[in-house]
Amino acid sequence: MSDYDVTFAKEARTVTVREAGGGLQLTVEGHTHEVALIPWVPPTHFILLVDGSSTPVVVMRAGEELRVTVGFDQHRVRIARSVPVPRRGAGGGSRSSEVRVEAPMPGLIVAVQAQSGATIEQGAPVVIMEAMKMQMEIRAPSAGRIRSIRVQAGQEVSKGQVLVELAAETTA
Amino acid sequence: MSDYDVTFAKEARTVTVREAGGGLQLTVEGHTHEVALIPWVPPTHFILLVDGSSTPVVVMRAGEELRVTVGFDQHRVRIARSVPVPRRGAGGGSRSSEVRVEAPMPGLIVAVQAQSGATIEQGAPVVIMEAMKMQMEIRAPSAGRIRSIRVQAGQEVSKGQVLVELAAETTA
Amino acid sequence: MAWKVLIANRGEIAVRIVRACRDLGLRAVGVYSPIDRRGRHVLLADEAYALPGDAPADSYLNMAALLEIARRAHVDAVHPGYGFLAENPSFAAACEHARLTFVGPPPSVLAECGDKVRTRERLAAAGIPVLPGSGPVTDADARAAAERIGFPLLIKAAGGGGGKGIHLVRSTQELPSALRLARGEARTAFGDDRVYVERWLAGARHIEVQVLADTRGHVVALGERDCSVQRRHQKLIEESPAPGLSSSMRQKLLQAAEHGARVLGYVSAGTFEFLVDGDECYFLEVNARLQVEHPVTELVTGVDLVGQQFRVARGAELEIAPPVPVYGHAIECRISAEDPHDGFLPSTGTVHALAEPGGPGIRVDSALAPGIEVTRHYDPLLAKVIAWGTTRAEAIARMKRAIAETAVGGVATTVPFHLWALDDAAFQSGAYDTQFAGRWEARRPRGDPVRAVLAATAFAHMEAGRMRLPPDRQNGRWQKTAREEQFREK
Amino acid sequence: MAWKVLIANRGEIAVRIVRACRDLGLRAVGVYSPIDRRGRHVLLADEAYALPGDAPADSYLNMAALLEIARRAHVDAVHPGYGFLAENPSFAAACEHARLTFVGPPPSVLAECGDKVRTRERLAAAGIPVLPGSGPVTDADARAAAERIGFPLLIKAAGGGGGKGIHLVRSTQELPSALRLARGEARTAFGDDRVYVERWLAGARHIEVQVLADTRGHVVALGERDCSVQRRHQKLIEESPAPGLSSSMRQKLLQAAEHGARVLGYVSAGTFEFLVDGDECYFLEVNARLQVEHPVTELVTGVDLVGQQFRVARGAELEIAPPVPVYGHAIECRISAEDPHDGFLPSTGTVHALAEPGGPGIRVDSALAPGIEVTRHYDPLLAKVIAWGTTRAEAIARMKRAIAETAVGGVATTVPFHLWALDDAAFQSGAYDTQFAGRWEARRPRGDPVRAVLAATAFAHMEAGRMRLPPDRQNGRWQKTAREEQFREK
Repeated sequence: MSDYDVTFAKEARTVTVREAGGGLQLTVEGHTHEVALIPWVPPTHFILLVDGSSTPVVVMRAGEELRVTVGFDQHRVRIARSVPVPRRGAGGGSRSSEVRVEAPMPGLIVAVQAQSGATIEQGAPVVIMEAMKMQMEIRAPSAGRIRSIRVQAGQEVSKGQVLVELAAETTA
Repeated sequence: MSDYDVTFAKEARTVTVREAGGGLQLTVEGHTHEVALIPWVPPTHFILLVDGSSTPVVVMRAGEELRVTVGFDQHRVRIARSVPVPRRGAGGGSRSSEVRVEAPMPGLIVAVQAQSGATIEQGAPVVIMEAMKMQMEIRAPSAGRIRSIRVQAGQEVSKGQVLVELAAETTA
Repeated sequence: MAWKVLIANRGEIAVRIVRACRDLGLRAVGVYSPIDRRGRHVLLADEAYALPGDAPADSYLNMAALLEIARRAHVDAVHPGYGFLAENPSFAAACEHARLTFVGPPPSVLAECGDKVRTRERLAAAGIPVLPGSGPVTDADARAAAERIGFPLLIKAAGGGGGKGIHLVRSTQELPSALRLARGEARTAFGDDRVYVERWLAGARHIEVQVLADTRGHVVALGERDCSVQRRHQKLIEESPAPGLSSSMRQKLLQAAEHGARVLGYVSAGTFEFLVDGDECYFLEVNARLQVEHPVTELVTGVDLVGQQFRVARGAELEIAPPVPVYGHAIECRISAEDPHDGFLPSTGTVHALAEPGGPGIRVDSALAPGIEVTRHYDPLLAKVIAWGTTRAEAIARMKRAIAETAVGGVATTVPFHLWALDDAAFQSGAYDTQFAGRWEARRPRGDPVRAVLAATAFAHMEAGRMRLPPDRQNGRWQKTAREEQFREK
Repeated sequence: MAWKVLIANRGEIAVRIVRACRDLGLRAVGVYSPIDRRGRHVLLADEAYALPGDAPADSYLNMAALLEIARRAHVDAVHPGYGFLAENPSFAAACEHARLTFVGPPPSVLAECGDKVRTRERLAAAGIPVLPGSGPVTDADARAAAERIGFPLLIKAAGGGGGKGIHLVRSTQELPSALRLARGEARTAFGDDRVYVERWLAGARHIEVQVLADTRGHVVALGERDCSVQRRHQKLIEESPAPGLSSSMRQKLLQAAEHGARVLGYVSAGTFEFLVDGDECYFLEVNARLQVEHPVTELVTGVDLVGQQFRVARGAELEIAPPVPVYGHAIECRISAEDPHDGFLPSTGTVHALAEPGGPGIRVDSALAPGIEVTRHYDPLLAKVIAWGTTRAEAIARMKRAIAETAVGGVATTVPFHLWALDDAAFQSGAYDTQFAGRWEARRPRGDPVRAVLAATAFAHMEAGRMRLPPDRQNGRWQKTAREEQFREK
């Protein structure tokens, strides 16, 4: 028997898992379900059986989060084994005035438009990226001074990679 | 560089293999070909590239034989590394008067019709097998005396498994 | 609440019926034997329940277990597919008794069509020509019946179709073992070992007519199918329209089928089988079920036959009326786990990987998925490839292309037979009959044997090189190396 | 000797053209960049040759390398597919110069259609309504052109289509970055950074007409397609016939397209694009190539468009004449490597495994195979699912079923968007326009969140249990455990 802390839609619940026969018994909010997660198309697609009823689901890990797609809905779920973990707001207000501008997709850096040390406005383009024949301007999320530029034109970056560090003008 | 003795359609040839770049150079009967065998649908289906030209092939191992299907033709090929192996006729006339009746397919033994010690005619049914809703009588390949019955009704057998041993009436 | 349908079958036909349920907004309930638990029909169904054993008698012929699942899952209807219990009047009656709608003909019609001799007599009385045959016979009666009817003749299972339990008999001596095998197969396939005897015409064409009938007296014939490409009475290729059939013969067959369906009070989808021998045609029997080859009719008529079965089962009127127009030409090739290079004997094993065709004009009805087991317990049919073209030549060209794209990794299939047949001049001309498939044995090789030598040598060389890798499951070895290849060479 | 065709493309369209070659008895020669070497188009081609690099400029835009391969392989003709060099008059001219038949319009027609302003003027002069727009503009001229034409407007690439290099501009301030991005994309996609400006009508429908024309002056329109479901000017869903289009508007569009094709001296397959706004329609441009969405036209007309392209290229007459009858309804959903839950941004990675749909009414045109890499270099389109039904409702029902059966293991795709769109009341009613896809962001959740919690917990629990297994490649882990699951549980 194992307990998991499951945080979903900003609410934490405890889910108890028991292994029974070929499947799992999951108890959440007082209800117990017979559950099986059958690999369908690895590594991401499963058939979820809940009390005999079947639903295709997609589960992908994105850092500490699981992204679970059921039908066309995607749910972001944080999950940890019984020992409570400190809650971190999902992308919520860091107190630091340092802002990291990350690549929203994997791709190629076409051009870097920001200059180190320069002061820029919120929304100013800092980098142009390209992937799959689509180009995209990555813009400054807030006004501030460019602390460092971490990429150069012609470089490949992965999704989430830090492109530019910005000392934001704190308005707080 | 490796040499292989390749026996095909009762004729033995030597094929020389050289590894070159990403592919292979095969020399047979004085002609050298650039060859690659690209896995297509494992474990049996490949794309054979010969001098840039592409053909789907199916290669299956059946005992010491490779069964190579190109288009609708199947070729049975025996192959061994340079050290010559003693030739064995493909199913050809054993001199022994002992005949082993083998299962021609995997399946279930439905009934055994031969009796140990009995003398039977050529073509007499010895066993009835079933697979995929098809039943089949396995018949004696020659007249003789049943030496031993190696299966019983209700038993599963694999392809090639010995069902009955027969002391054949040698007509030679 | 959506109607809930128990699909009392497995394999590609269970997948087909799940798809029909989805298209109509019905809820699909699957069943599975232990070995089928990862089957495509199980993964696609809305709910799925286990059956106790693998043998047909324990699983898809297990009426008690099926009815118990129907009760537990609160289903409204049962679709039997083809084979197994599809033509079993007791099962249909048991469904009715349990207040479940049986998606097929009513028990009385199943009983009537199951009594082949009675059906033949009724249709003969209605003016439709028939071949001489017997009713269900004991082994003792079979000889007299055979001598009255004449050789060659067929022993056929009374309890179902699909080529199971059919054996050709050319002389009195062959009779006992044919009876024995036919009864054995019929028992396994349909749980019913009754057989009967029927005259056989070598060199005739096997042509059948698809009919649909509703409970309100509407009957419609949806064109014919030529199913003459058979091996061991198992159909391998079917097409519609039948090539080279005169329009007068076509009309005669369609009218005979519509007339016959009315005479029998037929309801749901069914097939009237005929032998066509020159200018003569003979009614053989009614297949009182959806058939394997129904997609060729769907492709040329645009009608969803399973959808219409559900309509009829709910008491609604058919949405179509005769004459049904036919567009273009459709051909089906059955991909079965039988090795054409080894006497078409069953091939079993694990399907490691697969390639299925696609593109213009191609429909695939398949139960294949990586990892499934092909076992001796069930029919060897794995998938059907169906090609449509504006002309027969276009349909054949597309089918050739599609079959060349079809690969089942780890199990021998009928693919090489289809490559040969589609390329054969007699097939291409349309002038073929039920003897056609026998010519496979006498085929001449086409390929270049040097390629086989090169492929074998490259294979042996690669295999020798791989031996240095950590040992793996015998069957999994190539799968593993294939994947490593992909990663390594990037 | 069979004609030999170089297919100067990749992905699903290269597979489509290989299939056309097979169907017509032509020999297909593929090309591949290093990362595409295990691509489905490579495995299916009769011959395949390597291109020097992955970037489009080094591979599928690399004229010198392509012409050199054509020479070495002794090909007779070149089919460019769509995108890349398909609409590049210099490439078509270079093929002609090398005595290769270019399967597409002649260079003069490509040049004409590439000059969007000239085309628009010629068609306006022929009585066809057009939207205001500019010719190719420098950055300096663009502002004046924009102010003359009015906002909102589109910046569009002059050198090709397919939604590449199109940016919506609502005000003067947005102009500079839109110009920059559009030129950058156009350079990568077509090797040509010319752009022009065109008025944009929000809330209109994007309707296009497929035409075929031969070298003997025959022109035929093959019905229309509604392509209004777009996101970032990339089409996501296309269908034919266009729902809710009055028959008078349909006639008007078909006639305008046939008339326009005659005016331009058009040859081969091409598409005339229109915006339809209430009772008004405006010609936009000619797409002088085979289009991604050509299968919907093939399914409702039965015509093999690629086959007809080859016929025309060989100088033969079209086999069809207007009016072309249309049977039933067809819809296409594009399965692209874009994550609808992440702003439709590109998703890259390895396709570990996949499930493709099948069954009644479903055609799949796919470049997917286990082990292929989805990279940033090329278009995100992986596969197309095309559904046919006798009615639009039947086609939608079948498409919903097929999309639910579609899974690409390891890469995020547009599948969830399609599940939403096909279930949306506005889509189902047919009353949708180019704004439709924007409503995805505002959708309301449908599913049961408890299932997500249960799935996540079961996943985490299984993952924790698996950690005891020997470590494997990060990406391969689930693939491995999935396979072990299958073996273990038998």
